[in-house]
Amino acid sequence: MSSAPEPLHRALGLTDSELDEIRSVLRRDPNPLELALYGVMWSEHCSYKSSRIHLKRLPTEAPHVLVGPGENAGVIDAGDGIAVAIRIESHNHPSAIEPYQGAATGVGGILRDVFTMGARPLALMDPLFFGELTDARQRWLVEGVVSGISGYGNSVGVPTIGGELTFDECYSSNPLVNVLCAGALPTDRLVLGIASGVGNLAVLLGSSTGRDGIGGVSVLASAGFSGEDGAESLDDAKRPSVQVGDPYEEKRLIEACLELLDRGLVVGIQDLGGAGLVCATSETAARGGVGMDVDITAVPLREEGMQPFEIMTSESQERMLAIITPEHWPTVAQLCAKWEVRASVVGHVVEPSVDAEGEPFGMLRIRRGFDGEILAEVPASSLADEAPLYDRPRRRPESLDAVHADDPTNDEPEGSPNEDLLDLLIDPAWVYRQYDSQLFLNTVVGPGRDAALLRLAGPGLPISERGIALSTDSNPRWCALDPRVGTALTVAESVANLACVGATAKAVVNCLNFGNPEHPEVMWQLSESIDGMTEACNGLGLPVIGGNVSLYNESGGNDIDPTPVVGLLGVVDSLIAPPPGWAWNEGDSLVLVGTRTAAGEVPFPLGGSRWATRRGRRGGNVPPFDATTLVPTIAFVTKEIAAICAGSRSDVTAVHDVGAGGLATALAEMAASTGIGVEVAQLTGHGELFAEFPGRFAMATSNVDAFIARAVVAGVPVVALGTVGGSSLKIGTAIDLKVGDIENRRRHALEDALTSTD
Amino acid sequence: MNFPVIVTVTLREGIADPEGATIERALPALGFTGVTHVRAGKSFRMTIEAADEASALEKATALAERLLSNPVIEDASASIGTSAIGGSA
Amino acid sequence: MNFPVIVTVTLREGIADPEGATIERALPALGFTGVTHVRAGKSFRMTIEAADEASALEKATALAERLLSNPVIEDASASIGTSAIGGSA
Amino acid sequence: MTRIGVVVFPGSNCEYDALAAVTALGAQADFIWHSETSITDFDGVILPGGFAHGDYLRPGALARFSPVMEAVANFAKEGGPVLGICNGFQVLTEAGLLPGALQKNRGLTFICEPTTLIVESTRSVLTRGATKGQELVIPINHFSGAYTCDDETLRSLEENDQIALRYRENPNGSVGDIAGVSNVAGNVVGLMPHPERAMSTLLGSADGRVLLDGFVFAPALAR
Ligand SMILES: Nc1ncnc2c1ncn2[C@@H]1O[C@H](COP(=O)(O)OP(=O)(O)O)[C@@H](O)[C@H]1O
Ligand SMILES: [Mg+2]
Repeated sequence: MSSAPEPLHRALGLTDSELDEIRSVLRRDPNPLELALYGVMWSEHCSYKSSRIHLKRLPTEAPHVLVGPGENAGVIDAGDGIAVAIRIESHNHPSAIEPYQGAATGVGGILRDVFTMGARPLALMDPLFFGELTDARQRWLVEGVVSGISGYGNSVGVPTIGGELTFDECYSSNPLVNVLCAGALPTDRLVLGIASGVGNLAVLLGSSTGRDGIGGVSVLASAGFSGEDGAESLDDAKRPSVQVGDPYEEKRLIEACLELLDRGLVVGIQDLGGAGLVCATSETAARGGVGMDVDITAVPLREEGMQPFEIMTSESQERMLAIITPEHWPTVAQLCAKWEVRASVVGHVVEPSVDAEGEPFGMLRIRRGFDGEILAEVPASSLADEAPLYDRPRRRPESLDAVHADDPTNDEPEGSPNEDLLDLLIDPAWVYRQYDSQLFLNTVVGPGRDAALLRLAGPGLPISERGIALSTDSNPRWCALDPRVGTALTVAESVANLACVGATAKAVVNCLNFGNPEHPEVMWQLSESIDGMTEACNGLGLPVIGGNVSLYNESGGNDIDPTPVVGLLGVVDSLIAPPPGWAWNEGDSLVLVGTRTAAGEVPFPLGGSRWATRRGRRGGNVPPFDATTLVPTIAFVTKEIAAICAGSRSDVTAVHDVGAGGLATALAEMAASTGIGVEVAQLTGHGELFAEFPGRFAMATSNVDAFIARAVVAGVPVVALGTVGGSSLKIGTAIDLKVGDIENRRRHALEDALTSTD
Repeated sequence: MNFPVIVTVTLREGIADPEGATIERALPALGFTGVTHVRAGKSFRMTIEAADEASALEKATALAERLLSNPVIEDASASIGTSAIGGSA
Repeated sequence: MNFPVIVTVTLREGIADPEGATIERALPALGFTGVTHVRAGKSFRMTIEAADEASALEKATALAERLLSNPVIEDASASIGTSAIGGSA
Repeated sequence: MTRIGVVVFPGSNCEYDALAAVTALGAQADFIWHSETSITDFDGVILPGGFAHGDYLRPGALARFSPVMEAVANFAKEGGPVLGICNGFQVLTEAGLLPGALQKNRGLTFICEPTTLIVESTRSVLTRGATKGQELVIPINHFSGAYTCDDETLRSLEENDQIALRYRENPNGSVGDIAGVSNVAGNVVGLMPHPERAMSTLLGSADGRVLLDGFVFAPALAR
């Protein structure tokens, strides 16, 4: 351990220049409590100080966007008087040390972001990334994370309807656990996290406050800043900062908050997430341009001897801050008592202060009693919005040229392509079977297919015939080779997934999981990735309405591959019949919709494909992103499937987008889902089996001439590949597999890997 | 020799225990007063074959720490039990 | 007076215990041999206010039987603990 | 109009679904909050799925002490039809209104998936609209769904025709493949599968209607 005492601000994660900045905001030296508040609020996690200047480039507007990035969740108008709120977040680092609680509290946090907007949470998704399952620790992580999501999500009563599962060496020490939540509300009930109205009360709802998650700030305890009682022991400083989730508390909190909102009893509401009470109070005050007095003694505590910095920065779960008018307090208290939710007035909204230039601003004051001693006094917006922004150095990795040159596209398959194909198959059912995917009677297409499709319905919502579709997607293999194009293609893949259930994409949320931003290569990846997302969203006409950035995903100096996760929300205008799934019928024709090869007769590159990666070939190039061919293809498929959802008769019997693992994998999955094989006469080359290029669809039709005619009219490339039937998957001379074997291998792949004991 | 062993796993102090707290809250309504600091945990009984009591305990402690608990949030302790279950099997 | 109490709940003999069986199966792979009859259960620690140890135990036993266990499938036993958690209050 | 009460404990989460299913059948349904001490003017009572009181301790262990449970017991004693779905089934066994107990699934994981049930007895208020031997596709969604009882109880369940439903393929380790049981009179019945989730082909199956329709529309029978 270092012997020279570190200055307090540095121990709290603040740089010398950030300390100067604080001094110039306050026009004095901050006291240790104030320094702690800045320390958490100006952390990367809370302030986005490394990423914000880049995130500004994302397109965020569209006529149907009601709330864009910056609020707790993005919100769109889904029609029929219903708005849909959506948000995605990471819980990577907590999950690495305590997978169950890390994942569980991740679910809890994302739910609060959504019901904070007044929306009832209706769906969760969980993109997960682990190291290879040959390592026992990874198996422990997978089981812990999945049971954490299951344990919390099922119990709190929100269905988990999809996600992702990726295994790669680069996540061995740094698993990624992202969680997405979507909810719906009557459009006219939208609320924002704003404190307004001088004299209003800030009411803390939910759990009592303990020392949970006081990670970095706990240095204050050991740094000799002990308040007046000096009660803390060394043990406190060593206390693990693991938070434990309580889905039962959250469930009651959801019901209480939604009832408060339904009855018009709150002015604004805000969840307590990272940085706890200081974050919620400073953000609500800053948004409202008002001041806020917080009485530290009014906060119900779970542990004894807690000091002000602990109370203000604790990340105890299952808490919300509601801003209400004083006359509503008795009703609010009564309603909360019914739901057995603790409610305490911890803050008063006060007049804005006036700065030296005569400009009004909101002051956050932490006091001991509302009339008591002032322990801290800082401008709310300086905490919430005015963290310094950094344009950190960026550098394209020098190794990238060599990586691109090491192209697997012309690798000849060694051994049998049959084995290659079987190796690529994995059914995530072992994961999603553990999730309640049906609650609320909305799930038309649950986990396991291209995208999830839900009826747009829920308690308290206007009646609607619409549906919403959701998909999460990522492809770190592409993004490692080319973060810009890789990210653009990821968006394309997501849009293609939605087309398979007939949904038109409406809005994107993203979770940008990257390595250490102090590495210029990582900053370059982040910036490129954001440019790629911008390009794709512009090309496809999609707004980005929210996101989350998770940096410092590294261990032992190794950064993870860039892992932008895209969450996509779409709408189906009329959902009265289920869309076709993967299950085709004997005698159908198999068609490929979308381009068969890249420009001209050049095959698609295999760089970043699952096939190449499994062989340890991690170099090469990714295919280009091209919105001009993608848009009509997606529109055509969406229209075909949407018509079926609306109840029309159709010759289309099955659809599956060609995604990870390529065409061979898509066909194997379709065959496995129905037990019927298919025969494809010929291919343009073995690359066509496994190349991954989004925006292509394997479809089955009972009337191939009519189908092709429609595609041609729409100007969409289409080719008949073969005929459905028999009990084998046969593709040219390369693949010949019994459907039963495919099904068996795919179904057991994950469980076998998880129960292997070496 | 066979020793009956009991391993008890509890949440570490300072770690929130919603289950224990919920049970504690429910008690007064059931007529139980004067019960506080309820902490819920797990227990495992087993039979351990070892040369003597000390080495049985050592084995149990290793087992408790490596498999039955996550030391990040839980404490585990092993003791020789009065009556391990299952001689009949 | 306050007494630290531990209540242990185990599945009754004859009732299947998949959790115990799963742990037992996993042990050899982790290098633990000679461990048999693994039975998974629950433990509860609490502080009970009572006039003396005997009545604390009586209270705990009632609690264990009425609430903390389901007699259809579980057995419960209470004992005075060496160190219940949370005496600091 | 037939009026069904849906009991809501803090932590219940299928109450809206039960309500929707009953209303879809053309009956009226209203929530009964767990602190209520009497049940009046209802033709039948449903204890829905979810995690009453967080399922802390054991599923149903704390819920059984909710004030409403005494009223449910009285309602049942008078012959009123009572249906426990999933968590509601767990609560009914903990409360002693149904025999046996529900243990963790054999595989020690939560399971959400469709199952095929076989109607074993048509004597219960839930299965009287079905035919013996009929197969119904209805999803399960639980962690603690393995029905457990001692041999003697199992024998008496069989003798008294109390086994309402069995799984065609046992998903969770239930004794005798039991998916649902009734009391001796047949007016109290519990099952782990969720008939309210199988009310429309849009969502995969409409087989739950056979069960819920029977429960909702012949309620006065036993009274
Ligand atoms: N962690 C998970 N949780 C829930 N569902 C999952 C998870 N991983 C994968 N799935 C589901 O399995 C299906 C296949 O996933 P994926 O291979 O990512 O699909 P695609 O390649 O079409 O995007 C999807 O429906 C997805 O939602
Ligand atoms: Mg996907």
